[in-house]
Amino acid sequence: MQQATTQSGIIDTSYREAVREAIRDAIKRDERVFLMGEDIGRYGGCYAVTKGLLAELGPERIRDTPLSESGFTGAGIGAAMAGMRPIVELMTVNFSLLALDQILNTAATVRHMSGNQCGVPLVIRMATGAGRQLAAQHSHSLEGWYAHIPGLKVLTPATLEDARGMLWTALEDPDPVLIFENVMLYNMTGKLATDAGPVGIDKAAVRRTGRDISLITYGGSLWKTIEAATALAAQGIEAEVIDLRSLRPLDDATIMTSVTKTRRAVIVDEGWRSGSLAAEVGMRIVEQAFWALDAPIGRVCSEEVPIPYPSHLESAAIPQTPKIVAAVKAALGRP
Amino acid sequence: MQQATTQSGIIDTSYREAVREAIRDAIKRDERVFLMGEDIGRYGGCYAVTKGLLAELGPERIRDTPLSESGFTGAGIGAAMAGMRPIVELMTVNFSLLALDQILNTAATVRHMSGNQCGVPLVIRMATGAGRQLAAQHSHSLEGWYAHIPGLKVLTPATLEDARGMLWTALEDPDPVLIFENVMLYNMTGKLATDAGPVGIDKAAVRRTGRDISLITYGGSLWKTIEAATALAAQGIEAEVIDLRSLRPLDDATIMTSVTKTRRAVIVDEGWRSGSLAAEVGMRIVEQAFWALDAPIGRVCSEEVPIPYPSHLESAAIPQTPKIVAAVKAALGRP
Amino acid sequence: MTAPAEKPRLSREHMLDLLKQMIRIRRFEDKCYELYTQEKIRGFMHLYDGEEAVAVGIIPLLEKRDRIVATYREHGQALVRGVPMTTVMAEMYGKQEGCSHGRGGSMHLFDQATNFYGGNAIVGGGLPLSIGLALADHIQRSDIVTTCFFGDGAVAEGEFHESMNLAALWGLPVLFVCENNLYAMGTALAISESETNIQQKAACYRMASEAVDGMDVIAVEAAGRRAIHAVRESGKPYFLECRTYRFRAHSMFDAQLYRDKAEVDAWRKKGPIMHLQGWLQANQMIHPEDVPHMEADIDAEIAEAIAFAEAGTWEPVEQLTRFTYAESIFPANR
Amino acid sequence: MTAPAEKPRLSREHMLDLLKQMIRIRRFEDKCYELYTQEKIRGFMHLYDGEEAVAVGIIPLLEKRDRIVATYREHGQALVRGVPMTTVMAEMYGKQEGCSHGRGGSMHLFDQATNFYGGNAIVGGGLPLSIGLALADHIQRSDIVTTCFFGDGAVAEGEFHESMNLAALWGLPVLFVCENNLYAMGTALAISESETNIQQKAACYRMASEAVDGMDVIAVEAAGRRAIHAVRESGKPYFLECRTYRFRAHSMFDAQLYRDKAEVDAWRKKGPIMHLQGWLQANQMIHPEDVPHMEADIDAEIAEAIAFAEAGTWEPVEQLTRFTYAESIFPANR
Ligand SMILES: Cc1ncc(C[n+]2csc(CCOP(=O)(O)OP(=O)(O)O)c2C)c(N)n1
Ligand SMILES: Cc1ncc(C[n+]2csc(CCOP(=O)(O)OP(=O)(O)O)c2C)c(N)n1
Ligand SMILES: [Mg+2]
Ligand SMILES: [Mg+2]
Repeated sequence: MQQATTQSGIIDTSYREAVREAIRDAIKRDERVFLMGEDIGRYGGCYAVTKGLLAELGPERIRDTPLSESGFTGAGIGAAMAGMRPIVELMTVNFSLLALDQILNTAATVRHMSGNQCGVPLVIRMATGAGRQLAAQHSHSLEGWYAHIPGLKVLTPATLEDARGMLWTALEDPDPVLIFENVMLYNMTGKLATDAGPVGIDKAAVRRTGRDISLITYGGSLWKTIEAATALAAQGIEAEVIDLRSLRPLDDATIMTSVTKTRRAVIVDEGWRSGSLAAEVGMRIVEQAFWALDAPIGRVCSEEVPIPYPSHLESAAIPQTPKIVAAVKAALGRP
Repeated sequence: MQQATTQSGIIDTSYREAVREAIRDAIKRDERVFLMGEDIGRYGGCYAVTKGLLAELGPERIRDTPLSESGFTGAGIGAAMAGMRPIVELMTVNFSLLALDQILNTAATVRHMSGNQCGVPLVIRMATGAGRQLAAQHSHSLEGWYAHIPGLKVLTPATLEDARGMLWTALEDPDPVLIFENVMLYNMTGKLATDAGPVGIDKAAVRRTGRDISLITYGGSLWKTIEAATALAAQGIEAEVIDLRSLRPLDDATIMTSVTKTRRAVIVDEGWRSGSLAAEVGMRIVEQAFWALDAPIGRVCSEEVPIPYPSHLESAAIPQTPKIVAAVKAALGRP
Repeated sequence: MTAPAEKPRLSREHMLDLLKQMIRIRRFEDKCYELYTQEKIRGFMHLYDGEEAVAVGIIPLLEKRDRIVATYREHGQALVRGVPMTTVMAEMYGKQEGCSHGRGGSMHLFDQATNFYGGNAIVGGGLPLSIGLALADHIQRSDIVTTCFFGDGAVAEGEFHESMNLAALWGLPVLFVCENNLYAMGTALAISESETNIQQKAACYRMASEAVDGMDVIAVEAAGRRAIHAVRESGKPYFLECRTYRFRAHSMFDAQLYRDKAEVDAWRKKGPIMHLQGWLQANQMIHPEDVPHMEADIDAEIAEAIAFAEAGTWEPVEQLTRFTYAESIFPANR
Repeated sequence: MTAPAEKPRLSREHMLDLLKQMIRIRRFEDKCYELYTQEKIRGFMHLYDGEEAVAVGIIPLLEKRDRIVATYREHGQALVRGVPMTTVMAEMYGKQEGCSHGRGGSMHLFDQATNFYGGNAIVGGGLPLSIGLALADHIQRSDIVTTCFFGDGAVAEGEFHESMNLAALWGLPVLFVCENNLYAMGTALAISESETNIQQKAACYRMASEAVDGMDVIAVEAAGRRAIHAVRESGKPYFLECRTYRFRAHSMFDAQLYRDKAEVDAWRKKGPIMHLQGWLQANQMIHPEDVPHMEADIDAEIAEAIAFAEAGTWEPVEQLTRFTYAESIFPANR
């Protein structure tokens, strides 16, 4: 979001570059780490995230795979069980459906079924979200859906720091971690410390403090929500913005602290409304902070429709800043 | 639940037989209908649901498939698009993960992507649920998870009438319908009218009326919930029990009418708690009936663990009557 | 163009028609490229440049009642099949006059009138679908042929394997057409398959097969005729590998780091349009004015398609959730 | 039992050992059957009855460092590999002394100490896993061999295809052992595969292969030795089809409507135990007291295993959510 001026210890970079740097760093740091997926090497990654890495790190660390999502995801699971620290790139969440058997029936269950003998320290990265007019088969936002599955952890880096820092922490985790990168963030630019490194993954972050309402969100919707908060501030409404960062486990404490303070909440989530992560967050608030609420919780989710191709319909299908503003006003009973 | 005595117009039957009769009836009624799946023919069905049907109806109507979940589910989609009315049996929800690409990326999207030119009048049946000590890979309850997907409808017959009647209605639907049969219900016996036939699928059913609290549930949990309601009645608590019947779409009106009356709700759902259908139902109550609530909504779901093999742990992992009773008392602030 | 005769037709008229159809696709797509840079067309767009002989060689051989399943690289298939260029273009604009009501875009051209069951953006995703279409025809004892197009990359997918086995096992009337353009995005065949001879996969399932030079429309047509005849007569599947090449980038986001310009140039010399034009010249079957005439016709058609698309209307946003379910059932979704 | 010598060993001692291992599995499972009817063992249970020569012929040839991936029909594999019968039995009881802490049951025997990566209840689900284990070894340039067992039914799954291609493409040290017992539940091979010769599938991926009489433990062992040697030396995959038969029902819920008793009886006559015993008798390599001695030993071991399982403890219900995540990370889950 800033011009390119470099000052000591701070660089101008992009989300894409931050992810790339995280991968490069992890591979250089630990010889057990390698990246595997479709078109990550010779092609340079479908969103150019891994461009240049094959030349730099070689084909054993940057392994191009055939179109065999179940096969190479399972291969990542097995390699993790045998002591490696693989990163599987599933290109986009849309194709991850082909690997769901391996993810749910193997990765998420093996530790349990084996009575704790076999862990799966695997990281699976994939792009998620709509916004590029890719239509109904290429625009899913299923990160909240994956968060239903015990045995998995689900991360949604929304900032440059998290894009840079979550991967290594995930690789150090003894259990399978899914990282969802929102496609609309890859081009986001900004400043990052040259020594930016691993970040914690167990706490949600308060990205903006406010007293009037809690806006709870993650991933690509974070920036729309911050924009909404800014617009609301101009109207005298001070919204607190929480970036969940991890969808499984959820950091209930941060959510409840905020809601207990503001007494109102709107959840913003790019998943389809019914059965959304927003419903889970809302339900937890009801379970844990019901008596603190001064108004019904609101949610801004995707409409119940496969994502259409035309720009105006796609935009209308997913959360947007004006809708968030409207939901906040509704929650506050403001016109 | 009753002895075998036949009176005019009423038969003693089981859930298994009711499903079988529904299949037989559909196939005889409409020459476009056929059933396809693993071991439905020569083997007689993994839960003996389809026993005898191959001999009676022949291999074109009762088509044994290889172990190719994605392949034959896609084949069902294509056949439906070409004018047939296939019933695909996915044996159990556990194996449906292998077919998720076809279900989500094709069945649920084709009508939309084609601008309404291609519909998929397909019914997919599968067994769901835990309780038979089948351990972590064979005990999923993912019907609520599937209900997240626009383009699909999701049914959960819990009674003999619904086991008998939902299939035909689903087959008449122009869109893909998933029917989840809880494995613990197959042996359930009871009385059914000899002329039992198609039932509506758009309304939830109030299975017990009560004034003190609404218990909202579906599928295998219905009977545990009714048991809990009976136990509560003995203690002077009159619970209303709602059987959702359809998880997508949800019948909000019936839920809100009940909650508005009782002012309290507990949702019982065999899915894992986080991201459960129970969260969605709870959130809808918050959105639509918040001001009617006298207490936080409760939920009784499965614990966040892959289902363990031993009986005592499996039982503890999924909803049980005492837990429902306890949740109701908590919601009512009773000791 | 529905001529199921058994012998190759080498009449001047027919040859010129094949040429024209290829040029029609090429020029249409060249225009699409331009429109993409003008942001009239958005999303992912995959051009067929270099592969035209495959669609043109096969699709005109099909009967009206036959069915087609294609991939996201399906403009050529749609045009040859007879989906009007106007509605194809309007679809790529996202206008409601588009062949998929604007909902699908470039990757999801559908047309019920010509039994065109879509572009499919999931690699391999159309294969199980084609099995089902053919299963319906098999059960109904019709002689309809379902032709399923897919790329070399799809061959590594489990869905390919399951579909091949089901088709062969159940004896279903599917013509599998593998458009082997040697790359799946940036992944060369040898990076993707332990056995790079794709035709041989068919034998693994006891399926009849043939491989053909996919740059030679006459050869494709001859092979297509044999294949379709075989499927229609036997009711059994057939596998046709068309060896071809894509001259342009995979999609509009592809720096083509994975192949040399020299390789592309070498293939360009074998281009299907050039190839046929050269053959016609060598055999004195083409007049100097033929191609300019064709181009003029085609350009007029393209201009009309663009005008149609430009004049098309955006679907009102109030209708957003339409087509999620059939409307008669969910009136609330209108 | 770790004898990677290259020549078949036909010594009396070795032959008797093979016989004993087969009888050990058989008698163990006969007992399991009994315990199932007594409801000591619950859930799904799949017996190996008739197929013992496969596990016994192959697994003893593996080194300690080698890895095994099995299916839900894996009691035999676990026992031969050296997972103690006590902990296997305790697992089937669901006691926390079981080899998977009681969490897995019959279908999920795991044992890190012997690199036994589990029973897997998803047909074909173990195949991609085995690719990954072997990939780790390949990257680390070790000579470890991963042996992956699976049934004829798994061959129709997409995961089979993807795994075969990846193994061959990347040159991974996997020994694929297909236990072809002619049925997948009630589905005969011809109902499942257009090409019923399973060995031939390997060639489709350019993978070395062999088919062997899976009822003849000596033949299996000879083939297994060739196969393991090939994998270890080349680092490349190898496919071994063992043609066998299951004498009992698929699981404890199977009325066996899909096959004749006569067929089962005919196969029983070729049973691996009978077969070897007959061969040993014909070659005067067995004494009349040998088998009774073995049986006595085995029965004592089984009795001990049952006693161990009976004495085992139920995991406290407070620990229900353990093992969902590593405990160091989620102390709250303890
Ligand atoms: C299941 C799936 N995985 C990955 C992708 C991303 N993707 C789109 S096209 C493509 C390459 C496909 O190559 P091929 O089948 O040879 O067809 P071609 O593009 O060469 O015509 C890939 C990897 C996808 N669309 N679907
Ligand atoms: C993916 C999947 N689909 C279906 C099943 C149900 N099922 C369990 S075993 C089995 C048959 C498998 O046959 P095969 O691979 O030949 O092994 P066998 O049982 O004969 O040893 C089936 C269909 C399953 N466990 N997994
Ligand atoms: Mg290609
Ligand atoms: Mg078998």
